Amino acid sequence: MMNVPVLVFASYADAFGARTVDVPVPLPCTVADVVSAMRALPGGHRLPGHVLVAVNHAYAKPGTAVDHGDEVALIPPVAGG
Amino acid sequence: MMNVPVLVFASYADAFGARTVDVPVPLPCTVADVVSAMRALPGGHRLPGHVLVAVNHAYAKPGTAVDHGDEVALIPPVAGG
Amino acid sequence: MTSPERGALVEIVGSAIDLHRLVAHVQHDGIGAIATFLGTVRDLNDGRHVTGIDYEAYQPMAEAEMRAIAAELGVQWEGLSVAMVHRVGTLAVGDVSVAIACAHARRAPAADAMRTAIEALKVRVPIWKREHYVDGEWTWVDPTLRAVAP
Amino acid sequence: MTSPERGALVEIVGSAIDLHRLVAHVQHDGIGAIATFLGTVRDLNDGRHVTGIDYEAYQPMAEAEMRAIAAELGVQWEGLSVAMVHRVGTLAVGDVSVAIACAHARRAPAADAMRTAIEALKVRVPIWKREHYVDGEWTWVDPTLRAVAP
Repeated sequence: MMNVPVLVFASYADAFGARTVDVPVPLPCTVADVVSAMRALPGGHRLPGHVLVAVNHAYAKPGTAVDHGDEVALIPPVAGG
Repeated sequence: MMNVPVLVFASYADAFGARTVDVPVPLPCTVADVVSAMRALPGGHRLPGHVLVAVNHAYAKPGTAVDHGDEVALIPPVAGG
Repeated sequence: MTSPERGALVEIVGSAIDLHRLVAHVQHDGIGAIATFLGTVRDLNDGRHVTGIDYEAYQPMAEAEMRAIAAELGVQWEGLSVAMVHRVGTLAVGDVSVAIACAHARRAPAADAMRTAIEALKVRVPIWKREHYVDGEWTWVDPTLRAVAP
Repeated sequence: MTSPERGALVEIVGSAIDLHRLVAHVQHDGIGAIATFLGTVRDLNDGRHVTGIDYEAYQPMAEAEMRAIAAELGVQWEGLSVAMVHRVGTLAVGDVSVAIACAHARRAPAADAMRTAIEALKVRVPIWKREHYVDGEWTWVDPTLRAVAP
């Protein structure tokens, strides 16, 4: 298992009490694996049923691969403008 | 017959060679009477078949009355913006 | 911040238009969106190279028509704030000829009203323009003779 | 005047947005219309009295998404110039949170692109806002939970 640092924002940052969460996952893995692992962490129960994830600054799918050096972020419902 | 001063703009001012044209009409008369009289004046042949007229800063119909003190203007096709 | 009840800013002006003045006029604490439109003199029109445009207005009627447009927009979109300013005189390529600002609590009315305002201005407000071309020729532009997309 | 080929101006900023800078960026001699949008913090949202908003962005991705939106607009409307700037940090009622400017030879593409840009920004760009209310409460705004007209 590796600890992948995952960026969290807004209400998700409040849920985890941090801006970055170290998530234990085997690498390489998928976006879905990262989200599943995060649900098991303290505060993870506050994530909604569907969570958007970005890998390297682009929206990713559940099956998108995550490996060493990728920048992973959870994207709460956006509200710009 | 009275001389009614009629304001002309843009291409119509070029047609009459003036910004104001004194138009001989009996008063009261109608907008249509004013336009007919203007067609007979020097330059009046350059007016198009349909001419928009404003009376007191509002678009008028051919039957709109024109009397002493009314501000009459011919409105060429507008091109603001 | 100003009150939402203030009237429209409507003017024919003889010098450069300051967009900030229009934005400041329509802005107040109750609005969430401001849509603006700037018309500028472009270097090419109907395939001819333009060097400048003379704008002429029948000022009292032009301002009356713009006030009427603003009033109609305010009926269609309640709570709308409007500013419309048109410049006259000799303009060079790149100069702003007209500026419109529409503000509303929500963005859709602000944007729709802005678009409606410029379309109405172009068909109703007594303003004319004489385009000058690089070859020395000029013409009074007559939009009724053209079939060019807006 | 600048060249029409310059790229889009896309930025997340931490201080007041200068609309003139966006307008200057998109303006060049070939354009005849500039449509702009300003989003401002309003004093009432969903019936609650707002005292201010904290905006937060995932900056590199937000700028990447705005660049992607600008590129897509440029494909849809050839010759379009685009500027999009969003502010982050603590904003008061009346402050401008986002500014967009779209310039084109003709007014319809400029206006349509502006409208498309703000709609795309609101659904794609990773920016969040925490509204503060007069009663001292606050909430992260989640547009997916609401059915309010734009």
